[in-house]
Amino acid sequence: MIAACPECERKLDLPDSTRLSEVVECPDCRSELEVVSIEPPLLVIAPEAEEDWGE
Amino acid sequence: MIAACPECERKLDLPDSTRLSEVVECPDCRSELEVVSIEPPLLVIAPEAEEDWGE
Amino acid sequence: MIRAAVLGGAGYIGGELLRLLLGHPEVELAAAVSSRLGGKRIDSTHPNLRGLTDLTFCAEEELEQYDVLLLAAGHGATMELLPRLAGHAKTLIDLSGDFRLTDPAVYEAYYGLPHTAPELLGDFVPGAPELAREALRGADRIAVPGCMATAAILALRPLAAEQLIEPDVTVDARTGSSGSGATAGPANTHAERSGAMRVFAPAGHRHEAEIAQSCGVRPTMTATGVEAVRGVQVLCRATLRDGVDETAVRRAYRRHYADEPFVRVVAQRRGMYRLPEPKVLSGSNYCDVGFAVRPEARQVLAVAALDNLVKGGAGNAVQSLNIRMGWPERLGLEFPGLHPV
Amino acid sequence: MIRAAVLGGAGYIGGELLRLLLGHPEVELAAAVSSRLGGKRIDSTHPNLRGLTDLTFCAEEELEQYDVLLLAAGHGATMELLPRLAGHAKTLIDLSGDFRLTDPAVYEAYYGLPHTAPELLGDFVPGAPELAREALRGADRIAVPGCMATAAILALRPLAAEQLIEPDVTVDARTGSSGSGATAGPANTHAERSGAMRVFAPAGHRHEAEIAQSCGVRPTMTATGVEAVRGVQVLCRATLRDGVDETAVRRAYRRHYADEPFVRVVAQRRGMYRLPEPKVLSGSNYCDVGFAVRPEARQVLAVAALDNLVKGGAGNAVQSLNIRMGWPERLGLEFPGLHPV
Amino acid sequence: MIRAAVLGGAGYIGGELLRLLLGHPEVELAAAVSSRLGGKRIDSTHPNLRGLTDLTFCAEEELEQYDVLLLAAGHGATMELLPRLAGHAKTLIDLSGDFRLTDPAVYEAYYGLPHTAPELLGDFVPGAPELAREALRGADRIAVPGCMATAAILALRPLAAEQLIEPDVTVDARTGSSGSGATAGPANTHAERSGAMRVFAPAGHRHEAEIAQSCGVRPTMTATGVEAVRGVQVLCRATLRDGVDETAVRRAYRRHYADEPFVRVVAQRRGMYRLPEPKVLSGSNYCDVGFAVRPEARQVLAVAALDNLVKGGAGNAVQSLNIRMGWPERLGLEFPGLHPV
Amino acid sequence: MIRAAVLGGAGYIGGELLRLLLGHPEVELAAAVSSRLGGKRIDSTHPNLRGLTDLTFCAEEELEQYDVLLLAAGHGATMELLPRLAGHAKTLIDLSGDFRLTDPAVYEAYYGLPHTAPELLGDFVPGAPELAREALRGADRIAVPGCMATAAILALRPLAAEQLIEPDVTVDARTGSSGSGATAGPANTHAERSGAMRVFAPAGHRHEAEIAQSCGVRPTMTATGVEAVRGVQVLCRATLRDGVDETAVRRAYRRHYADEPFVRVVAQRRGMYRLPEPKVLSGSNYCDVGFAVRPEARQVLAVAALDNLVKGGAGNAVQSLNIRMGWPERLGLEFPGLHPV
Ligand SMILES: NC(=O)c1ccc[n+]([C@@H]2O[C@H](COP(=O)([O-])OP(=O)(O)OC[C@H]3O[C@@H](n4cnc5c(N)ncnc54)[C@H](OP(=O)(O)O)[C@@H]3O)[C@@H](O)[C@H]2O)c1
Ligand SMILES: NC(=O)c1ccc[n+]([C@@H]2O[C@H](COP(=O)([O-])OP(=O)(O)OC[C@H]3O[C@@H](n4cnc5c(N)ncnc54)[C@H](OP(=O)(O)O)[C@@H]3O)[C@@H](O)[C@H]2O)c1
Ligand SMILES: NC(=O)c1ccc[n+]([C@@H]2O[C@H](COP(=O)([O-])OP(=O)(O)OC[C@H]3O[C@@H](n4cnc5c(N)ncnc54)[C@H](OP(=O)(O)O)[C@@H]3O)[C@@H](O)[C@H]2O)c1
Ligand SMILES: NC(=O)c1ccc[n+]([C@@H]2O[C@H](COP(=O)([O-])OP(=O)(O)OC[C@H]3O[C@@H](n4cnc5c(N)ncnc54)[C@H](OP(=O)(O)O)[C@@H]3O)[C@@H](O)[C@H]2O)c1
Ligand SMILES: [Zn+2]
Ligand SMILES: [Zn+2]
Repeated sequence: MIAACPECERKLDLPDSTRLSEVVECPDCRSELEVVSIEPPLLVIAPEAEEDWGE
Repeated sequence: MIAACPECERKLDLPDSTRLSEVVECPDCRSELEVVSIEPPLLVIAPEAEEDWGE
Repeated sequence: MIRAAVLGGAGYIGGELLRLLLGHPEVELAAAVSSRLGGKRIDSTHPNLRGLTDLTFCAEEELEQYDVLLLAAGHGATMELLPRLAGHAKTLIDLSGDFRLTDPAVYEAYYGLPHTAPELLGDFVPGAPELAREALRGADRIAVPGCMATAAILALRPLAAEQLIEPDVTVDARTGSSGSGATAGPANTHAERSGAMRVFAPAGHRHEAEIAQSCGVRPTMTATGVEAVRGVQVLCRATLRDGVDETAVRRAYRRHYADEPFVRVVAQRRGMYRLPEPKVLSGSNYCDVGFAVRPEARQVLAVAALDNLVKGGAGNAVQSLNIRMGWPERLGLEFPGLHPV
Repeated sequence: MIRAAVLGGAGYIGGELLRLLLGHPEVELAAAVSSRLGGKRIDSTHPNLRGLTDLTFCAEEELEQYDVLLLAAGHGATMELLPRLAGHAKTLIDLSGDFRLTDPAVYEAYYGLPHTAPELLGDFVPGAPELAREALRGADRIAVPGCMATAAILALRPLAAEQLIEPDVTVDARTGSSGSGATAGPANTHAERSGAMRVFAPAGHRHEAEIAQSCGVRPTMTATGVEAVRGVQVLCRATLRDGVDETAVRRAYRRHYADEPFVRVVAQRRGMYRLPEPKVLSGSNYCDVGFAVRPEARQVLAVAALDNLVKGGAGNAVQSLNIRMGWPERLGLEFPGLHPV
Repeated sequence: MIRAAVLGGAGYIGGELLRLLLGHPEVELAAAVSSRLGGKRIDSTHPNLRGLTDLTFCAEEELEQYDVLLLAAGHGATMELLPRLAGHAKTLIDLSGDFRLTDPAVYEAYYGLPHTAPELLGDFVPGAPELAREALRGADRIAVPGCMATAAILALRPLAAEQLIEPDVTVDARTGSSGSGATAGPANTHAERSGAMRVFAPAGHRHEAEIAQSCGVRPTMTATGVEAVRGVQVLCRATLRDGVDETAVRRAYRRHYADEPFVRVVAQRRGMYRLPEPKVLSGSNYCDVGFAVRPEARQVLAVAALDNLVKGGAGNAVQSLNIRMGWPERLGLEFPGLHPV
Repeated sequence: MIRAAVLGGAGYIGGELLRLLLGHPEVELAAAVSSRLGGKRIDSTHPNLRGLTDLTFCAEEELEQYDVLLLAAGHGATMELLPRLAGHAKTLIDLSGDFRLTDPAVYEAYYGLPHTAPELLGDFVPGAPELAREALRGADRIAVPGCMATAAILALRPLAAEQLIEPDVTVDARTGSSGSGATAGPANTHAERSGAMRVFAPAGHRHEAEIAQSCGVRPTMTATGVEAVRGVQVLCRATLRDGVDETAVRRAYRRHYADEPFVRVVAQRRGMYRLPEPKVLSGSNYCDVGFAVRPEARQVLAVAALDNLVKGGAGNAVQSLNIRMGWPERLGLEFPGLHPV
């Protein structure tokens, strides 16, 4: 199952066991992506707690 | 040619090309050793400028 | 190829195991467990692994069957975990303090809590190749010693085994910040820990028990956190027995370590790096061991240095695994360290 | 003698205020607030203060009347706190980002939250002696600029004020770990933060707003966390206007800073410390400012360095207080920094 | 197995070549030249090599015939040395600045001395696999680029090659102390260099010439010595051409580096290590490259990090040698770097 | 106001004297000698002094008459210099090792050269206020103890003086790189010295002689160079006499140091900074002293920390001068150190 990261267009090769609502991490931009559809596979950026980073 | 380091007893395998007065370094204690005899091979600690090390 | 799994893979010892196993030609890294980071890529936590793997952390419940399971969780937790995890692999290698000591009473005295699986203590072989190589060949329960303990044991063993020293020894250990693991807390923020010389164990450190058990000495140990991320150095002092001189000391070290692939005797009269220092060992599996004798005072100073995450933990685990599997002992452990660094 | 209270005294800016006020001949440090550490000695948190004071932290509710109240809490929290605390002192000095910007819309754009006390913004005078000395003489609401902002503003001000440069400037800031405060978290453990070169604001930093407001330039700013506890350095690049050469640039800096007690122009052709570096400024209230001109490219590099906790925060607050009170400006701020360090 | 010799083996780049070649399965390290240390063991200078070799340094006059000779002497000296040494090996790899630039006039402008072997400049292929892989396959004269140049070139190349940016770029480089070599002097004692943020090239750095030559841009470069022994990071700013957005930028990096064994694109939205940092690359041959786009300002920040002694020098030399010899490109360069560190 | 001159002003101890004397309200800094840098500004060498003075270094021959002359040259050189310089000032304060020991034979044994002015040894009072306050009041020849010696003496003195310990003690000292002075050499380049744990005195250190002389103990001392520019910490181990417990130990420290302006007893059960650490003392004249008792083993660990250039040298000199002149002892020495740092 191939789906694209909506953030950076990276193609993700999702395992067949992938379930709806599962959250996966984009290997490139590391966005957290929610699986919102299996056929066809579709990813959206998962809502996330704002991560504090930096000074 | 085998000779022992007078400082730490390490056996040194000197190449056949070793010449008299040559200075070699002991692989263990790193003393500088002068070749004072070839047959039999004999090493003595080479006089050295005091090395300053530390604070 | 064997299949290996690592528990505690998000921690510092766990991360070092992942690095070494990913680079090991005979091992397939099949799983890394993290309770906090299940589903996340392991290279998000350990950025040095980018490009080497697409593995994600899994939960303990997802563990399957492996040839070897390496445990890199904290002490206390491990003695609870290990019994229920034992079924997942024939060979278990534990890196915590829970299965290193043979006597549960000593464990309780040093760790401040009763051992909950004392019946298993006898099953474990120390993951210390220099001390237990033969036993490791057939071992399926291996307990890797502590990082500062390994340094002190390798420094003192030749002297103690050959009865060159009196039993009372002192151990002054210095350690980098990775020695206390990955968890953030007020004591290990950069601003507080930076440039520290923090004597955090002024009146006795747990590793005394391991040193005593392995060397038959009576150690008094202090430990100081110094400015470094990786690296342990120990300065051990002992009184020489009557008639023991520098030659005898040097001979003892040579005899013990001449054939050891990962112990080097470093006791030089010249040069900049005369005695063991951890910085040139970062990432490497060497433990350098050296000494200085003060004859008029009948004293010997034994010094050892290592990378706490490698020879002080993950590397010793892999070296033990190599022995257990009958592979060349240096396999996957060839990185020699850097200079300058 | 006036009586001063510090809110946020357990933090890094707060601790620096405590140090400076304890050493100030005209100030009695009367209270230090901490919500977490009420009743605990302040020298337990700030060990450098041992022997100087027996003060303990108090709760906000225990605050009484003071001549001056210094606020060293985080942004967001401060705009909530300040209105209810204003009654405790005639003079308020805030070190957070909440009252530095005059335009609430700019605040919201840069801080990502609406300002809850926009009506107070107009009351504040910048705690920036070099820019607002006259206004500070009568000021009872003072907002000290950000640490990197102060460095960039002092670097760029002479060039901008004398119209020597085009308005587009870039600012590359480097900062030590104390810049993000005392709170422990995964990103500031020693092992992770050590040796970092962490570009944490690659596409714009909050302090752009302050730089723009004070200098009338259009800054593009990045910030990188580097290996240091204290210290900020900024490298600002700008295009010189037609006909502007090195002489004009040097004159502008001289004119602006000749009489400034805490700004030194450092732009040497020889020696080891030719341009400003923060390490020799640790603990001091100096901001060193320098420049290099590349005539053929019509470019100027303006460099500034300071200690983020002193001239970048607590020291600027005390200097502002000195001005406000009509005291000599250097009072309590004489420590010049160390060499070597 | 081929036989290799290293000139300048007592230096930092030379030492790194020794480490890599000793660990390379297809190379026998046959000689290491030092004029000062002839007859001394190489592991006395490079203590990380203890136990790996008994080799001693030899004098230039003792050089014999080798398959490859690697030169790690300074610029200026190298253009004198190289002609007389060329007969010792079929393949020459130079790591100095002397044969990197094709135009002797540019050399003279940047190095301040006339080139003494300009007729040889045309013979050299850049030791830059990402730029010159095909040419390297048959190359017997290889000139490895400078460390900061390599970082900047790898950061800017995709943008420049695909014409996504305007030609004027700025490069803000940060470097560790090993970048200036092993020779002691007042400017690099520990006490002075420690914690430095030394802008040592405020108005132009030599590596500008290499960046311009390789990318066709007009760079303005500054370089700052920061607290680190190894490691280079560059922050490059450029203006995006009309219509270029983040997607286009990311695509360019992917296209250029998807198949590169030693370039990783690191531009993450989450996590601690979002952009390239050198510390996790110490000892490794990776160059990490990332970017951040600021669309409203039409600006792009390109960031790269590497270990100056590996990908910035010795590692690039070995990777080039691997290509030249038709070996797998990663041979002898597998060490991935450490975390934490 | 008195007039003071400093010899060796370009060195690290000399530079610290300059800083302290420039900030001292009762002292006019009248001259700073350097043989290498005559005519050069002192703030070119010590950039922290920029803006405080326009003084330039002078040659020894240019010296005039002063109230006090402070000598900060190396040992060996000083015993040659001092006799010919004595006429330039009524009061001489020497910071080298040449006039600290009373017995020329001990000097020769520890320094490896015969003392050339043994007749003067008896004239000197130790520049150690805690030991010799009364003698200092009238002293015109003052010899400041060594930095590690001062730390060890202040750690051991209460225990030794009150006969709480057996005479055999061990001292493990750790020191920053400024301890070896400003001269560049292969052993103190940043790349080699950085992150070091260099046991440079494994079998005895010169300061043993001073510790023995001041405390009447038999010390065995090692010293390790660790990652720091400033700072010394000593860990001293001793055996408690029969019946001595922690209470007795704590009382001894209190008694000795209750009224000392610059010694603080730091031996806490809680908090992050439980025992003395040098980093929070950088720039300050404090020596922090602490202890930990291990009753079952009858052992005590005594720990002390200080800034080697201040309490370990220049600060002790100024404190001694204050006593000599009858000024308040803290004059010019008020800087308390920083946190965080
Ligand atoms: N650091 C060293 O130098 C060193 C050297 C030798 C041995 N050791 C020993 O190695 C072990 C790990 O040390 P470390 O420094 O790597 O610590 P660490 O960084 O804190 O990591 C410990 C890991 O254990 C996991 N963990 C904790 N409790 C657990 C539980 N109940 N069940 C499963 N996993 C649990 C955590 O992972 P999640 O939260 O993701 O589950 C964490 O990542 C310790 O026992 C330590 O004593 C450490
Ligand atoms: N660090 C710098 O370089 C620097 C420079 C210039 C300006 N600043 C600004 O100065 C302020 C403090 O920074 P910092 O670095 O000192 O941070 P910090 O170390 O995190 O300290 C902040 C302090 O504020 C207190 N605090 C937090 N929330 C509070 C609340 N709601 N009410 C009362 N007190 C509260 C906390 O004390 P308790 O938990 O004990 O109550 C904490 O000690 C920030 O606004 C920062 O932007 C910092
Ligand atoms: N350091 C870096 O990060 C880096 C990165 C990329 C490229 N480079 C380049 O690599 C070269 C070496 O740099 P480095 O940092 O390794 O410098 P280094 O540590 O100073 O070493 C240079 C070595 O060259 C030898 N040498 C000097 N003059 C020589 C001569 N006339 N003939 C023969 N040998 C001579 C010296 O060895 P003996 O005195 O023992 O003969 C010395 O060990 C330089 O050209 C540098 O620009 C350096
Ligand atoms: N560093 C410490 O932590 C520390 C602590 C306590 C005591 N000390 C002692 O203080 C003294 C200075 O130490 P340091 O660390 O400051 O050393 P340093 O940085 O090497 O400075 C020594 C200075 O002495 C001058 N000098 C050398 N030989 C001289 C001579 N024959 N005549 C006149 N001046 C001479 C040199 O100045 P010019 O070359 O410019 O003339 C040099 O600047 C030493 O005796 C040391 O043992 C040092
Ligand atoms: Zn993505
Ligand atoms: Zn030997």
